[in-house]
Amino acid sequence: MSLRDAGPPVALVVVFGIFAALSPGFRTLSNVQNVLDAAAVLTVVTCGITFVLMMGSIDLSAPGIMGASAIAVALLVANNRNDNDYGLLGVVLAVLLGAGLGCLSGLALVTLKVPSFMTTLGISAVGLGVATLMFAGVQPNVSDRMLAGLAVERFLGLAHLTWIAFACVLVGWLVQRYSRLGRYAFAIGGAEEVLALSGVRVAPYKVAVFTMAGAFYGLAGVMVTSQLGAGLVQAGRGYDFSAIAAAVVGGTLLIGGRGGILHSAVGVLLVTVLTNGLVQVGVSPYWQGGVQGLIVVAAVAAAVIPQRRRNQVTK
Amino acid sequence: TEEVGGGGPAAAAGACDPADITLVGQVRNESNPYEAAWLDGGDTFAEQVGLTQQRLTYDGDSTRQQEQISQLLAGDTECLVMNVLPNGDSDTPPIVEGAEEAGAYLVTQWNKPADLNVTDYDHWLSHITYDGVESGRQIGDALAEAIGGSGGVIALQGVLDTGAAKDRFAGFEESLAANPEVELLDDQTANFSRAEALEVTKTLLTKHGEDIEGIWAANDDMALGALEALEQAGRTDVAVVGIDAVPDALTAIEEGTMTATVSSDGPWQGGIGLAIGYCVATGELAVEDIADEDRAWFAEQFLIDQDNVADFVSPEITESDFACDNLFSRSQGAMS
Amino acid sequence: MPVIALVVLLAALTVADPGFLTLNSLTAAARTSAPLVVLAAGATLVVLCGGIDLSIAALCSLATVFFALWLPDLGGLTTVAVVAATAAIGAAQGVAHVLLRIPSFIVTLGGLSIFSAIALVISDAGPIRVVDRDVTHWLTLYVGGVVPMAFVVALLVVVVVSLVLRSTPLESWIRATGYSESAARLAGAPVDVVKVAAFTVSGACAGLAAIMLVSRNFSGSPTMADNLLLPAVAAIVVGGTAITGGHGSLWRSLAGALVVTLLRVGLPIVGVPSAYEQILYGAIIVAAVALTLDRSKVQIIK
Amino acid sequence: MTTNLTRPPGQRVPATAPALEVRGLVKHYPGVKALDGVDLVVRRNEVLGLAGENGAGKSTLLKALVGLVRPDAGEIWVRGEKVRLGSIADAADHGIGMVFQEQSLVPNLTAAENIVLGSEGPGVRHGIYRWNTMRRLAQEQLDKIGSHIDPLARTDSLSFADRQMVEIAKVLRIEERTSHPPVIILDEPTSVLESKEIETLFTQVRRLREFASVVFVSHRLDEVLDVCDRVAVLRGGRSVGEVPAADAAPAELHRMMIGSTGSDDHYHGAAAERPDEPRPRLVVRGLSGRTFRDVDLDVHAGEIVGIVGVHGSGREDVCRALFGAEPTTAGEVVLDGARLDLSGTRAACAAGIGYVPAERKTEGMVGPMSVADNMTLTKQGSRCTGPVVRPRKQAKLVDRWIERLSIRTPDRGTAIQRLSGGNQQKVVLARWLVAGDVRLLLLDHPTRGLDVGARSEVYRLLRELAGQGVAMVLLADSLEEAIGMSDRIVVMSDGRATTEVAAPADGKPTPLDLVKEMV
Ligand SMILES: Nc1ncnc2c1ncn2[C@@H]1O[C@H](COP(=O)(O)OP(=O)(O)OP(=O)(O)O)[C@@H](O)[C@H]1O
Ligand SMILES: Nc1ncnc2c1ncn2[C@@H]1O[C@H](COP(=O)(O)OP(=O)(O)OP(=O)(O)O)[C@@H](O)[C@H]1O
Ligand SMILES: [Mg+2]
Ligand SMILES: [Mg+2]
Repeated sequence: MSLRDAGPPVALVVVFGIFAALSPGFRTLSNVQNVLDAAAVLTVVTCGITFVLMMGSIDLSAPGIMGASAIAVALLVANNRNDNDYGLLGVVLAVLLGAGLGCLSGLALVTLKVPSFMTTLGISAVGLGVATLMFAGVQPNVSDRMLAGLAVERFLGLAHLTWIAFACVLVGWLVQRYSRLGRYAFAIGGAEEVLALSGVRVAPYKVAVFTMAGAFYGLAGVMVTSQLGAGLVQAGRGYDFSAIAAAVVGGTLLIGGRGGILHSAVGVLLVTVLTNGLVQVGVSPYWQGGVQGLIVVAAVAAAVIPQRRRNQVTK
Repeated sequence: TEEVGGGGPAAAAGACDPADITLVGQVRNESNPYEAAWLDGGDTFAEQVGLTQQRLTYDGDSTRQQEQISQLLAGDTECLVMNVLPNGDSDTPPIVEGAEEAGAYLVTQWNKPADLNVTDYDHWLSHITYDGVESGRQIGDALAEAIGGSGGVIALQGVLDTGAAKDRFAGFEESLAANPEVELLDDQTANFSRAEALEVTKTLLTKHGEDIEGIWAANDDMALGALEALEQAGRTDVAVVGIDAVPDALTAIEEGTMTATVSSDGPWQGGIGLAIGYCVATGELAVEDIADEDRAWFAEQFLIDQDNVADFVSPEITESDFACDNLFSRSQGAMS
Repeated sequence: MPVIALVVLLAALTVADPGFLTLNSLTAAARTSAPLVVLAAGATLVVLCGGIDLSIAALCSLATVFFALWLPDLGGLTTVAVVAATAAIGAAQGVAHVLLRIPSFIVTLGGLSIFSAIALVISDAGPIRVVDRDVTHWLTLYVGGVVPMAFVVALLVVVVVSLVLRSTPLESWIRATGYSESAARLAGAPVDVVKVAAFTVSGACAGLAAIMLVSRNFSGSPTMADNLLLPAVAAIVVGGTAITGGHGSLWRSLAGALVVTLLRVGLPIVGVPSAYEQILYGAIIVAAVALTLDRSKVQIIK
Repeated sequence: MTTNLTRPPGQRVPATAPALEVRGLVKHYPGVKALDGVDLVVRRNEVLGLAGENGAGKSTLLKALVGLVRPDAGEIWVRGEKVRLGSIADAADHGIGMVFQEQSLVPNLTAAENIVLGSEGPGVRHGIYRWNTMRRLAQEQLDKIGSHIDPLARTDSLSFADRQMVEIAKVLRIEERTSHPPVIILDEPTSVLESKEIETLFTQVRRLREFASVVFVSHRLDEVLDVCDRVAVLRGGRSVGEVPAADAAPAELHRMMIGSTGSDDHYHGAAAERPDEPRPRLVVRGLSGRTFRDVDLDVHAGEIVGIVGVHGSGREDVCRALFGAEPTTAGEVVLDGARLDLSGTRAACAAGIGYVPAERKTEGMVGPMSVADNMTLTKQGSRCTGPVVRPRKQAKLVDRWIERLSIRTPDRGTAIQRLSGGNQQKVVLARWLVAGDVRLLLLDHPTRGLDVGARSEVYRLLRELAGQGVAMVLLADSLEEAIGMSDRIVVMSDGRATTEVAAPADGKPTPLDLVKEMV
């Protein structure tokens, strides 16, 4: 880790330290567990979005894809709306639905040559539409033991969902470091045209990255359903911007080519600690959003100050 | 009175052929059980009079609501009846003014600025709402009772800038004043959202731990989110109350995991607004004949707890509720 | 190209509901689109510089609150004061962006939440009624009986800003900054100044859009414009402006805003059910961009 | 399809068929005929030089050979077979690989990955990276050219020259990819290298000749004649002939390139007469920054001061610091008696300083913008009256400079990225001259990629500017250029200015003298 990667972890430690000093409730073990549990869904979404950001693209499809997969999984496992009881298979199908939608935005990007900002915004709307269709006015409640258990049952003090999030980070890191897909995603962010000059066809890799991201969102939708015990069309509301913010706070560049899963994980923790800490120290709900925004900006500013260079491009 | 078409809005008032009437129901979105049920209620009424309802949703987006309304009013408005759920208090005035100008019949529900008087308008027929202060207090009292009159509670507020959220919380504060032993440990907003309520509750549970004996939520969605959080934390000793009587909340009350909620009857709301407009448009009811206290009124609501929950599990629409001479039967009195 | 997208969409809506293509309808659509056009036009400048402004909608909401609060004291001057205030806030964001070297995405995302919080607090979390409508009355008039004044003002914004850009070095500085910031800087272009200026104009436009919203809603509210963010950015992209910077124009955003408005209001009005409406909306905006983007100017599509 | 029709099935390819043959290749771009019926033969085991002025069509031709440019007409034959090259991978499968004129490495990948990019072979199995194998593969390539770069270093942490070595190592992967003798194309590989590295490269080229064919492009004609067996000359998109390298002189080659007798006088030995000014125009005292310390430097009006040094000597950063594009920690800079504000490029421009960066593509020009806009980007005043742009005024001015520097462009509205490299460089130079108020020019490799003619034009131009009193700091392309052009040479090593060598027209030091000082 070079100096320029050190900013976000330092910010995390500092923010954590400040809250710990201010609030006795914050520094308890159970609250640390709570923070980790609360970070689970955002972590998984951010895992997906990180690869897209690494390519220099952007992805706003999380709300739609999560909504679709949340309703889908609720309707596929044992529930109050129909007689399905596919259990784990249902979960897999919901994740595949997410992957499929992600794949669509990737395909629209490479075949229609429409910027990812638009394709993913479009796919998000499509996902919400599909979710609303499946929702059909009656909330599907999950009665499946396994799915509901993921949020409730604990291992070493952490909910199973949190371990799933850990696993996603690990998988994401391995993909980023040891797979051609991950390295090419990184390279596409660095210099896409050069890959083409080296005889690499980038289009399939782009589609694959969006598909993988979609799968992560699909899983995140499943996780939200497990937490809420019901399939919600709005399961993913707001996750697009918070995931991007977390990734960027962690040091991933929006123009691509820098950062990675571990950066993003730090970013997610930073954001989650903030949310939790502000409630713990009792900041008025009116001010919370504002204080959070201010601290995020300050954290990023503090992180970039040591690496500022004269002719550095900031977009 | 048979001559429809040529005259201005005034001439057309109360002179619409039932077949020419356009019925429009507008709510935030269909992906929310309460509002979906509302639109279904509108459909039921429309069927009853042999029409169809145009279902509009604006996804909780104020500007989009205004845009849809003004586009709607730019079309044929002579026999247009709108039953609208304004997104927030501030969204009501432009809708009202637009309808007034275009001569469309309008009923609004839930949100209206206090100083906007229905009686100042001819085409804004009525405003219906539930007494939020009352509901907030009712469930507050139920909560206090459930925890034995004393102990710590937390509150989950709705979207902070809505009248509903404010009224309900004000009602809760009244209840707190009446139950001095009940201590409000913390209040946070979860924006009427189940997912946010889950996170906020988890955090507050770690912050206050065993001190929390009850959770007051400004709607059932948040109450259900809080229930999930309690389940995940392995807490079964916390009383939870909400408002709206959505099906899941009723189930939870039946099962005993939730303490109380307050009914607001979505299907009825979806039908009644159209019914009032329909009756005026066809001339069966004249605007001048609607009593002032029926121009802005609180609809009847019930506190639902384990004792009476069975009566509310499957709300029935009674056709007679929408008869032109029975429109205001559920009134609990004029809005103060 | 964006104009073709607009015409095709209008034709399609007319086919779906022949009653849609009436003068009344078009007038209403134009009136509706005005705040979106203004917001998108301002943010287009930031996008042309290679950045993004996510704070426009929240700033616009805050400005509606400012307007409602200040109107009793300032009267006719309120309009000017609000626009000046939002311009200053925009400039402050620009300065934070260039001085602290924080990506515009983060600065303005932070701005978004800060402005929302301020708006909530100063409005006491509720709408503030505007009783004195004289100050905004002019915006609700119609020019020649058909063209809404708000839309005329929006057009004026686009025309004036475009003209200023074209007739001064600003345009080449902005484009150079968007295409290649480091080359622009090494050529001595005032990159930082240009960026701050873009944010300032974007802020001012948010203020102007706020006045249009107030004239329409007779109140200011801390969340009034919040949902206009994505439509505004969508309008910019649908117009064919490259989100990566450099290539594009305010005219394109104008057309894009009209397309987005027609989609937002047109689909439900012609009777598309809400679930399908979402799906269609998604498909159509992607298709619209496929039609409008000039790929010879933007080699790499991110 | 056509592949099989060219010869009866079963017949063996004659061993004498040339490695590569081009017949009547044509390529039009809007407004220019880049290739106008080019014929070219590349024999087996030879090094073919390709010479031509800037914009003659060399790069376009070569890009057609690797499938990057689709010709409008004409044929390409590889080892006696007519082929259609649709992509760079196609070309690689036919054993044709290329090092591009503009660097093309992925900056955020390791050198090893860049070297094997697109043909990872055993370095990636089932989509999974095997880092050790990858490093070994890359190391093999690097060893071939005797480079000591760490294969796992990130490419953007390498110096420009090292990156060029990575490019060369990368193209040599072609050897592993095909069983046929490969054809390796080097488009101006030496323009950024130093003499030692150039020597290494030439050793490689000669080694390659043993089993492959090489096409070599350079604007240094002596170099071309040195390493090539044969030189083909392009002019205006046509082949105008070829000469055996053994008995040709640079002058002869140059004549073919421009189609008439031209002067091959590079450096115009005699400096213009300068007014004697006691006070230097630029005074630098104790300037320190990230990569340099305590640099003192004086430059008089009308003087050209060359700075030489090996890689990492920090001379480039000194230049950038003087332009306000690189932070300084200490020191003082005075221009014409006024203390310079080094906080940004704007201040430097306003003070009359101009800077020509080495990395033209990313720092020198704004690719999609027009020639006119690029040229007037800095000195907006030259196209405005007050704050208002006057398109006519701009057009007149730009056209004058296009003519004056003979910039080859269809018109002033053409996007600069469509110009040939040399012509782009002229536009970048012209940027500082349009207003006529420049007092100090900082030139970082200003002739990189320029043909002989353009180069001497630039030299003449620089001399002329010096005559008008412009002070210049020059980081030259080669020691010869530094010696030829400079009035005085400062040697830098390790971030310090160590020695100063006078280089008056009548007493130029030899390259050897300088090299002694540099190490
Ligand atoms: N993509 C393009 N679009 C339009 N014109 C182009 C393009 N690429 C090259 N040209 C034009 O084709 C001509 C030949 O260019 P080319 O790059 O082949 O020259 P070159 O001989 O390699 O010159 P140099 O020595 O400067 O590299 C030039 O006039 C150039 O402007
Ligand atoms: N971004 C950077 N981070 C760390 N070190 C750097 C960076 N840029 C340059 N350096 C180092 O600073 C030193 C000076 O580099 P500089 O490019 O100024 O040398 P130079 O004398 O101009 O070389 P050349 O002859 O290649 O032009 C080198 O050791 C280089 O590796
Ligand atoms: Mg070339
Ligand atoms: Mg250098």
